[in-house]
Amino acid sequence: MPESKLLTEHYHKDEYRGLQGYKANGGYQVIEKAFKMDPQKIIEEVLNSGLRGRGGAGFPTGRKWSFLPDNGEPRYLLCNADEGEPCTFKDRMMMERAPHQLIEGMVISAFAIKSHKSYIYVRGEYTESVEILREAIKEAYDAGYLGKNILGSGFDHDMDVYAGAGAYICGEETGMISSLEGKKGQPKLKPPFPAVKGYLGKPTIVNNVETLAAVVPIIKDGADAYKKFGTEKSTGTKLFSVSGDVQKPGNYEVPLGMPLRELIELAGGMKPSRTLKAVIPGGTSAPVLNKEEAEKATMDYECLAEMGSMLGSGAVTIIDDTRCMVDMLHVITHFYHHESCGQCTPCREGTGWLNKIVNSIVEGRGRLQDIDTLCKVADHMKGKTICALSDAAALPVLSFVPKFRSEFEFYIREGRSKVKGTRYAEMHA
Amino acid sequence: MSLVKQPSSTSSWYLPGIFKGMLLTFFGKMLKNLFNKKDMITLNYPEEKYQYSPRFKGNHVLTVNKEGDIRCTACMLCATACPADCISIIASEDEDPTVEKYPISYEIDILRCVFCGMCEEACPVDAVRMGPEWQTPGVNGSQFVYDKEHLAYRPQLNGGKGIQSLCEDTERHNFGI
Amino acid sequence: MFKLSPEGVEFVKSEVARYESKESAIIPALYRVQKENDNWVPNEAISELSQIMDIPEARINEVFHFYTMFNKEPVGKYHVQVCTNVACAMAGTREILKDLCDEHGVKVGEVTSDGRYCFQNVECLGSCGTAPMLQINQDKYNENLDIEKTKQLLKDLP
Amino acid sequence: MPKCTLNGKEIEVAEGTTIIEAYKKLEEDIAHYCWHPGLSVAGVCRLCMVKVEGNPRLQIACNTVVQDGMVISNQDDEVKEAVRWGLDFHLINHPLDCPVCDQAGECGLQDQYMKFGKYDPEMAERKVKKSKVVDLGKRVVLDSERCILCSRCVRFTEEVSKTNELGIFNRGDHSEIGTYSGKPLDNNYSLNTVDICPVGALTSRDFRFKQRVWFLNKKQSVCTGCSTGCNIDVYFNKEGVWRFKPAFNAEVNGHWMCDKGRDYYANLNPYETHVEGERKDKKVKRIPVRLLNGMKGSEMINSQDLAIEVGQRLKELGGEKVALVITGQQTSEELEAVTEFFAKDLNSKNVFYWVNNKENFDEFDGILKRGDENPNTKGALKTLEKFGLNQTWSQLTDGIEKGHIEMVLVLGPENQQVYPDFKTRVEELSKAKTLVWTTACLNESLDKSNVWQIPANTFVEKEGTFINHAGLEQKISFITDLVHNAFDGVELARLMRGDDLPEEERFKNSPYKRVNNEFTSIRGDL
Repeated sequence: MPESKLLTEHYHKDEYRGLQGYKANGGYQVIEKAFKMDPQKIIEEVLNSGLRGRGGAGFPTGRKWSFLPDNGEPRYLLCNADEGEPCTFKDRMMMERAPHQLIEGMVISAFAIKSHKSYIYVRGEYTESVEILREAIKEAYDAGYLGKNILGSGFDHDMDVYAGAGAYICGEETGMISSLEGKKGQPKLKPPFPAVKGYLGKPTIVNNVETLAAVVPIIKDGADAYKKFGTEKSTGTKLFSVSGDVQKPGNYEVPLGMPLRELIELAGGMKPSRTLKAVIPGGTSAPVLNKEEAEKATMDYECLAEMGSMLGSGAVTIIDDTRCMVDMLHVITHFYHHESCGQCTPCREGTGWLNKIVNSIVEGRGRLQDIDTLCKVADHMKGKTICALSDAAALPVLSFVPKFRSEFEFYIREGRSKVKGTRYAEMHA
Repeated sequence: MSLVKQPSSTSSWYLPGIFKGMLLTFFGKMLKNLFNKKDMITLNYPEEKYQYSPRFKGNHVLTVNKEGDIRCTACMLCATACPADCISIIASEDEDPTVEKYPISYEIDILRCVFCGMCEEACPVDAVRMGPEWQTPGVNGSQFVYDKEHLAYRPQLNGGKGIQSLCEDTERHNFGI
Repeated sequence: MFKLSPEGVEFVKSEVARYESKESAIIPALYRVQKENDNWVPNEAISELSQIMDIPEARINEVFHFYTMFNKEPVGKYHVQVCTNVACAMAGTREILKDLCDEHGVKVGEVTSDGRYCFQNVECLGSCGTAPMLQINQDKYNENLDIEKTKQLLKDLP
Repeated sequence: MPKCTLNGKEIEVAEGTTIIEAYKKLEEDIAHYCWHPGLSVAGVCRLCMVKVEGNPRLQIACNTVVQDGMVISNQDDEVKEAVRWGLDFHLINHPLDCPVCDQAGECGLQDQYMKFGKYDPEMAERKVKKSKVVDLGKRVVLDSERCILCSRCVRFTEEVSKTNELGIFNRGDHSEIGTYSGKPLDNNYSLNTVDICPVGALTSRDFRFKQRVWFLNKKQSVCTGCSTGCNIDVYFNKEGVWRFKPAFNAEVNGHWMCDKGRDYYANLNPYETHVEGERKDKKVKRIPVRLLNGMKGSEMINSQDLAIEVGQRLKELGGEKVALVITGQQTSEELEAVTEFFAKDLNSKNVFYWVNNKENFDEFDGILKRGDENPNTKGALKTLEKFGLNQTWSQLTDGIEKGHIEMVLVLGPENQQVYPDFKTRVEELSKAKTLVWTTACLNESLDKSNVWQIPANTFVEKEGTFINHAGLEQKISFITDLVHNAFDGVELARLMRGDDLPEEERFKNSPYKRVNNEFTSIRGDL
């Protein structure tokens, strides 16, 4: 199966970044079509298309939009561009290659949900993306695609870019709202959900960059045309960030439901004389797939859920046979320990505990019962906290340890890695 | 378990028993001790004193830490456990945040003490022990209230240097517990 | 003693007016302080911001300590942030980081004696397809590196 | 009114009630740390887990509103397991310093671990080290290691005191409660953060290490610091009173009280304890604070005899030559009894009302503290009204000046600190031939040859009624006796009238029967 470039068709062109180039390649035409439609019709169209959130949770976008209460309060549209999930780099490409596509998608979405103010929350490290987006928004204001009475439709919309400052948790929608409100980026208690009480207590819709951009082709050709891509339940195309041990890592836009094997082929296949060992299919918080599972997996929401994993943000990390899984888990637990916001106890203490246990194992101080303790701790972190970070930290442990238990046991008994044959120094301080 | 014998009809005759006892005293013990002084089991107290085992529950000792300071953290668990209410402690703040709390006054009223050893059991840091000393002489009432100085640094305890506690905080801190 | 420049104060005030809640301006304000003070935020800047923005110090301090991109201590002229998350670690950034530290005789997070570099491991920067990568200060990413290229890159810095 | 079933018991609650509130109403056990009835919901400790039938995920009781027909349980094995582990997560980085910790005995971690704990810790790694013994302000000491980050104190400074000094800095398991360096926690409500801290992270600088809490008893009373009349728990033992804590009363003070009110406890104890000397040579010194017996000038005299003598002298002089001064610091019963003695028995109109700082009376800080620092101003006014007395202060001073008034009895204020004019009034009144002053605490200005001092009971040693600023009558009860020879106004009136005052009756409620020749640690020669 080849790539299906619904969103990324013109990404290779440099001029696509600017307003002129974007318009020359068919940009800002859908917006005119959308303004002639009834906002409710747009929501229905998005609902029909089966578009699901591309940020990680995979919640149907149209459903989310329909939760907004009709109480006359101002509504906010927030674009979640805090791409923090390790191994994900699709949003950065989208913002840097086609900022106007995002703006167009956002204006259409805002029109649909009758929001007059939107923010793009970009993670702080993406300084280049922030600059490009600011430039693009300025162009869009000048060309009348933003501001008062857009294209004479009577619809007003303002857009701003807000740069975060380095916190994975701000990728969680309520965490992002807290951060945008100028507080620590700690997730908020749900209920109330953001669609009811979000940014500054007002109804708020938070969508991922890719989701908002995907609204453009859906409105352009209609839901049915979009549904032709992908499987019955996972419709459309998705950008996969393929990284790790493949020959050509990068972003690939393919229809959902593509076999993982083919995706690896698309990314140039495995490196010479190496074989596949495991795949993390949806960012580090998705449970790892071993070789057998990876060969059977297709990249859609249902198949991966059936295998006990998830599509997540679409960050596919390919791990080959030269990698030590203990070391991989060490990196992952360190990450979650570093990023836990510290609000809920199970996550705050649990992520630290997990990291310390794995650290002990890596440094050769492990005990065999630590393997069970790891699983027990992770098990009791799951589903006990406000947001999903605790689950995200627990799931890798709960998949790495049982699936590669022999490697862990070998490391503890011998004090060295089964694959590498050595003990890791404390280089990952 | 030993059974107490009920008085029988023969035991109500006292005289044979008395004579039996006399025989044991004169011939069994007195003559033996007269000619064999070594095995004599009585002592010439106070010239001779019996050495009890170190586990004897005698007079209290406050242990010291490596620096020679009193180990007690003034948690007052001994005072709480004491059934005779004979321990009184006044706690104070220590400048060292790892120590935090120590007793400025630790007094045991030895005349009230029933030597039950509950204080020793209650102590979480091996700060108070009961030692093999058992004499509690004194010439007036105030000498029976042992203060911190006496409990930790009396000459009998390592020549006034005090007895080392088995439970050191520094070790606990080093292990990160 | 750090003091925000008059333009900086103006900037902070304009940011306060820009967003619906004045607290939203804390992050941009801290970025501004960081920019004006050699890439780190001194503690006394918090009370200055508190006065300008009329927000309690503790609220600003909470935000300041929560986010990793605000440096709490001096980080040298070039704050070299090496990603050591999964993809980059697989591509060998941990070895690169160790090499850099050894070469300059510092530990991770320490500033070199000449005040030029500070090497820091950071979590995923979102450039995994082009690993190994690093970011210097808040500039553009440097991607597809190896040890030689990294050393050359540092040498080429002004 | 939704109905729900909690652990098999049916209960009907008001609309919008959360599950945890329903549990509290039923007085069922439920583990929790971050939830506090007086603060907003944080939902971070994750301990109040309950199973709601029909919901696959465990819910937190503090953020789930009861809906009609809900079947809720926290006796489920799944819930118990979650709570056990939740507690373990709280404890893995908590230090093992209960012996040193001042909270031991009233600690949430200790209490809840006994009830819900796991009892087989599996943590074998190093604990996170944080700062210990940090002074957050004048009154509050922080130990970050003990902190479980429930955020109650932070929410308190945000929502109740609105001073925003505290914050949680850093993230993950390095999070620490703290203040910004230039802004310490110094508001007048700071000690409430110590009360609501479920662990020993925040402790009171004043109470720290003075007593272990299990040596203390508590009884409820009313704070006399101002006319708000906050309900308080008085913590006391044989040696005296050690602290006040607020007691919940929705009508008066809610869950809180001010620091100034708490400070007052020290004035009640007969002796003040001082620690003197450097580190190792610290010694404890006790200085008397209260008046322990009657004083006739500089001559010590049994207080009962003195009171009887005063009564006789007053009767001898008769109505016009005597005067009574009252304040808003006594209970209504005392004021009434003594005033009645003057108005009826002596037939005197000379009853005067001593007002301290009238200009501040209407001040209010918006939370609890009021400018009128007497607990019973309304009661005093009511008493005067009852006997139809309305003399002005100048009539008293004139009377003394001109020699009409020869003897003055002053029911002295219990809390002398809130009477800035104390010294001048003593000067003024001691121009009379004899000045009788009932006082609880010692005061230098009373050491005059014509001043007779009668020791008075403080509010913990008497029963009575205070009427607060809003006219609410609050009863106080006898708590403990601290000064044996002191009486309250009712007893004084009886003695002055010449009635008996049997010992047994005076101390019938005393928790500590005083026995002669009691062994104490300071026994001296046998």
